[in-house]
Amino acid sequence: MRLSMIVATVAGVALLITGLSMPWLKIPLILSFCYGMAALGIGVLLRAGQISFGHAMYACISGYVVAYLSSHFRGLDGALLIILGTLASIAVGMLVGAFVVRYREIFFGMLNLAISMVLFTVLGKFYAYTGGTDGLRVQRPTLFGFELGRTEFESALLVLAVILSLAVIWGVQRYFRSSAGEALAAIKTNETRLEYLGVSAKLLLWQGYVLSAGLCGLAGSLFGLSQGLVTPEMGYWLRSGEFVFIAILGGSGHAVGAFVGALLYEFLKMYAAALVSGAWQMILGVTLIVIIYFLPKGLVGLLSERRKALRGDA
Amino acid sequence: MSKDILILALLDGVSYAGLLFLVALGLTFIFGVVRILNVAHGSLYACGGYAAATLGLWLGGGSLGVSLAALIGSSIVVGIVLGTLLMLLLRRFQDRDPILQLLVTFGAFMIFEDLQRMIWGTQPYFVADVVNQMGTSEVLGVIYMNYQLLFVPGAALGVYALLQWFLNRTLMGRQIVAVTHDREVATAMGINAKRIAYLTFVVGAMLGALGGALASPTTSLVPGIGADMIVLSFAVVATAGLGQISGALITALLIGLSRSFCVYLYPELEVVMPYVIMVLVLLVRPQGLFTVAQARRI
Amino acid sequence: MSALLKTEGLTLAFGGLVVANGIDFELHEGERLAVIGQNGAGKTTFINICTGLLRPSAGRVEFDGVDITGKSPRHIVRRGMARSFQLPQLFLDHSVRQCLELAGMARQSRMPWWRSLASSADAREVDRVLELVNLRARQHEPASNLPEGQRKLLDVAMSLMLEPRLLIMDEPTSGVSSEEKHGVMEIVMGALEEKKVTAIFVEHDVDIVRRYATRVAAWISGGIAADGSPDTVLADANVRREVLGE
Amino acid sequence: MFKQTVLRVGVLAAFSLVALHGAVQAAEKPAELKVGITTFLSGSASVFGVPARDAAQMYIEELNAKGGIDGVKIKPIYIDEGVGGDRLLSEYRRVVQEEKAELMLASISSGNCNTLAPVAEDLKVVNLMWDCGTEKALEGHGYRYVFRTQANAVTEMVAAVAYLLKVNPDFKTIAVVNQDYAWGRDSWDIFRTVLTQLKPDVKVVAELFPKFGAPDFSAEVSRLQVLRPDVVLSTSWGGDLDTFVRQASQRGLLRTSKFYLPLGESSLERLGQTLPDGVLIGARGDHYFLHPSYLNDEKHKTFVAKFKEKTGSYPIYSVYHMVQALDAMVAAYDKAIKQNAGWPSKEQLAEAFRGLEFRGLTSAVTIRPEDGQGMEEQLFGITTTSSEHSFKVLKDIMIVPAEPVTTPAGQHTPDWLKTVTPTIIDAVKPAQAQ
Repeated sequence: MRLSMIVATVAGVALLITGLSMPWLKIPLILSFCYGMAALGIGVLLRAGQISFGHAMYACISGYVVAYLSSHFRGLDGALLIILGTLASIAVGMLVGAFVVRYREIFFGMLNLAISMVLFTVLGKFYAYTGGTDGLRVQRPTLFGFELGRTEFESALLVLAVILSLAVIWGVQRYFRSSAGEALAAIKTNETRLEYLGVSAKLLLWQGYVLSAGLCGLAGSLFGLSQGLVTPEMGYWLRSGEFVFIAILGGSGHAVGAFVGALLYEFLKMYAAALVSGAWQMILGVTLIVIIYFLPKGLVGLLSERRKALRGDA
Repeated sequence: MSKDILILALLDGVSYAGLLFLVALGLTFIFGVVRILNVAHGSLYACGGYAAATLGLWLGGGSLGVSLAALIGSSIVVGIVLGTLLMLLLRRFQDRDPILQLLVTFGAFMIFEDLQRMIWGTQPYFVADVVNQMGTSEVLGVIYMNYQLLFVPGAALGVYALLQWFLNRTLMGRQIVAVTHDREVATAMGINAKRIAYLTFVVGAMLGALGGALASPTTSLVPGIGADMIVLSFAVVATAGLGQISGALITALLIGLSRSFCVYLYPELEVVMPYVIMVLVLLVRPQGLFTVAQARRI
Repeated sequence: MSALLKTEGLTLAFGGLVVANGIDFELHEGERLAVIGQNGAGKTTFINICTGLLRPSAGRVEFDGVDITGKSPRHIVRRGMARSFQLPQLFLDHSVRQCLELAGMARQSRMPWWRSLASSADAREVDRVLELVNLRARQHEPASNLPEGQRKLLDVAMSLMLEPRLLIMDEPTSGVSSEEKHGVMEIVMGALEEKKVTAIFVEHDVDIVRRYATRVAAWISGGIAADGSPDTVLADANVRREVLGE
Repeated sequence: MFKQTVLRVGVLAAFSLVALHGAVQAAEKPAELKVGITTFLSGSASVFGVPARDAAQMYIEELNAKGGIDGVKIKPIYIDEGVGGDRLLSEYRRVVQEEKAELMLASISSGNCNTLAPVAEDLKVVNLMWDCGTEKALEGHGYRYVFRTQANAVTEMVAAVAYLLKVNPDFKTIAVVNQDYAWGRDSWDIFRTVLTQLKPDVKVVAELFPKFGAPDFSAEVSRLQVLRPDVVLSTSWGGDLDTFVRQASQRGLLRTSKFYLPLGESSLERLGQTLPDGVLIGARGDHYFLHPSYLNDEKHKTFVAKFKEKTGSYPIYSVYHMVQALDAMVAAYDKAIKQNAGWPSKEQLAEAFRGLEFRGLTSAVTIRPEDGQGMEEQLFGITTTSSEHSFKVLKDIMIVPAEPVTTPAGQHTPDWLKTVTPTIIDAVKPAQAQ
């Protein structure tokens, strides 16, 4: 795992440099990191054998919080906004989590979907407060006290995104290997046994759920800042589907997977849209099916297979 | 006035519920038998609609019988073609994690979305012959299309009755029921699960397509109608309890009515209604309204 | 001395079928109770009620003098009543060692977020239990690699990690080939002996019952038909006819 | 004292130098002129986006055949707005910064205009808002590089009120059924504000905002039939408008209430005979393939014929808007090239758009020098059955000039709307047939 962390860091820095040298790449890169974090959130749940088609909701919530604060309290610093946005998502996650952890598999996914759809429609409906489907503008805040122009601001965000992503990968990976994390994974294989060990599967899942909400929230607030706009689309079920898509693409075996998946996804989509505009969805769909068919464990699954093989030889 | 509104809202709700039920039915049916939540069901709805409209245009009006035949025929064809495709696709993923199976259908959905646009373009499609041929009738000074008021709900009930008959009275149907209850035992009893699965997909797909076909005379077919329909029918299915056919009927009514009442009383809430209902129901009855929970054997 | 486990008038029926018919029962510290009976006699149901998986429609269960009727398995386990299963309930994606480590953490009812499982679990305890059930050699393999016999052992071992006062085993040797059976029982009983654990085990094999049980209870259609020393119960005509099918 | 004068002179000198410098340095002619065009190629708004794309292709082919702009060929790069706001932004950046597009046409969606305008400003690339409506995208921003080559929502809606009161002055009740998104809400806000001001006795009996892309309006239609408003307004478009109008007409609502569809022009051909005669229709601009004043105008006539031949249908307003934007582009380049005796830098190009007067397929449009807002006439008409078309056409076509119905430069729309007076009704004049 040490090795993978080093690799991730190197990759992150490399991306950072390319991003800073090619301005047009900044946004797609920032987006990929956002999607990576969100997908990692889904990945946490996947480890517990659960799937959510509503987690875009948490990205949406923090995004709106950031947008609202940025325009109503101009003084607030970007860093603070990110934290507050994430906290908001975590808070909602704690609340919603308390309900949904009673459900499993498709019902778990369905309930999340339904709740997110409620949020989505409400955001679209209460035009006066939420700006309706046009959403809210995010006023560009100071970042760590600096007034920044768009380009500098985006560079700064990119740096921030890379750092946060690495931190998140490291932290979440630790969690996966910790007692709580391993026990979470045990929910997937045998919840009954957990109960018969005197462990509350609900509590474990709740922790995982809050973590995943937090990750999506972090992604959402970064996303909002980089876009300068938040819309209900951020919380539509198709967006949640994308998160799941990416999580599966990358695989939930290792925290880094989500980010690999996100990068692949973002650029696949970008070039699919640029080259064969009008068929990008199809290309993505085919990719998804092919990946599931050949790499059910996702791209990191591939890596771990390799490692096993090597160990076998040695 | 209020009494009138009650009646009118009821009528509106019923006509909408009919459509909703037909779409949800296919979804819940497929899930009940093969335990796959088919996201591509939305595409079936869309394709059914487009196919019906195209056929209608091609026939260019004609008698009521012809137009009805067009609606039903097209949905049967779409059902067989797409149902087979889906089944062939999912067969490759038979023994995989249900989550992965669900995602495969999600991928299929994305593919169908673009296929639709390639085949039928982006201009709204619409053929209204049937509706005009069926005429209108007046209730409390409000004019209704017989098509929406009588035919669609009627068709929904008809299909429901037909399906019930098929499941309870025919050998094939009984086998399907057996599989839904316990696939191990059923297969042990020598039921050909493969054949059942195939049949299920085709029937389910037909129902989805029929929903689209019946919607096509009153609604415009545009890119992306599938995406909204699928979440809505998810709501119905999950609220009713996955695999619950009669449950879906009642839930569709519930949602249809709540929606139409909202339009009269508090329009802003109209769209949120189905999901609010779903959340509330699932909070009270985790398995959905009409499912009986069964314990896991250890 | 007071009973470790005590039930009064336990009653439960699924539809028409009565699976627990007013069962009164007591178990004392240090006993090795073998439960025998035909399939469907209500043995597993009895266990499920005692361990909190099923709620009786009437009657009460007491463990160590405390009423635990209708409490969740989790609470009951925490009180010191563990169970193993007819179909081994393992964490198949985890390694053999991890399964025990998780059980160990559960025992301490701590699930830290940060320290790795391996470093926070009590390694010596895990090693000891691995020794007891001699799974040491395979400790790093995924639990899914184990053959049925060893799965049974791991299942029991996980319960042992909980250091229970009472261990209820549902057919510990079913699905184990008859030559392995005695091996498995040797190991399990050795472990119980060493840890001073009172035990109930459901068993079909009369030799095993004779060899390891200090007491036998025969179940017939949801009730206890005979209860006492192995010799007396196994000699009981009714039991011979109804249970042993002779 | 003396010091100050020196200082002042110095500063002046410096400024003039800078100015001069700015004036003389012209960019050199590129091998080809890359133009980024955002339009909906997927999603429900592709009803507008795809025809507009076709129009752009047609236009650019012809232009290049004629040697392009000052010998420079145009290379269009189409961007799908349907991929969603975030990806659109990335793609926009890519086209400007990687592909080095000199000019951007964006976009159809008001939301996207709001997002992209500040970006264009930061990237210092000239951006033509070629179809989006919201006045908020320009008003009060004082952009240097962003212009709109057609009218905005204010012009369109105020004109719409003026027309309604002109042709149908005495009605008591009105109901609205709009799509539930920014355009649907904003357009109604403007309309209601002005209407209640010019005609305080009007009663708004229902405000319905069914979900975007709703498949069924039966409940809405029933409700309207109960209320029986004199006028039913809907600024919806595309599939939503078609569905609503069809269900309404099938249920005879169009017989009991007067329908008013300010964006109806874009649906006329699709709706065929569904619409009865006598429905009030708007065109979002003065675009209509049977515009009396340009019926026999060579440019317009040939274009309509070509477009019909290429796509099989008649041009709708988004098509006109696209052509209009491209014509503006050509006009601006010509102007800039004349002024600077050479290929213009981006700054010079931007300058050229200020106060630019140009003509698309219909009446000439001026871009206001102060805020870069296009001043475009508005066309309205009444549906009638036609002998040579299988669908309804417009008769009694009226034109509303832009000036009296548009927020004056520098003013705040909400404030200005309160000052609108009935005089605007007199500004509505029948279109002159030529």
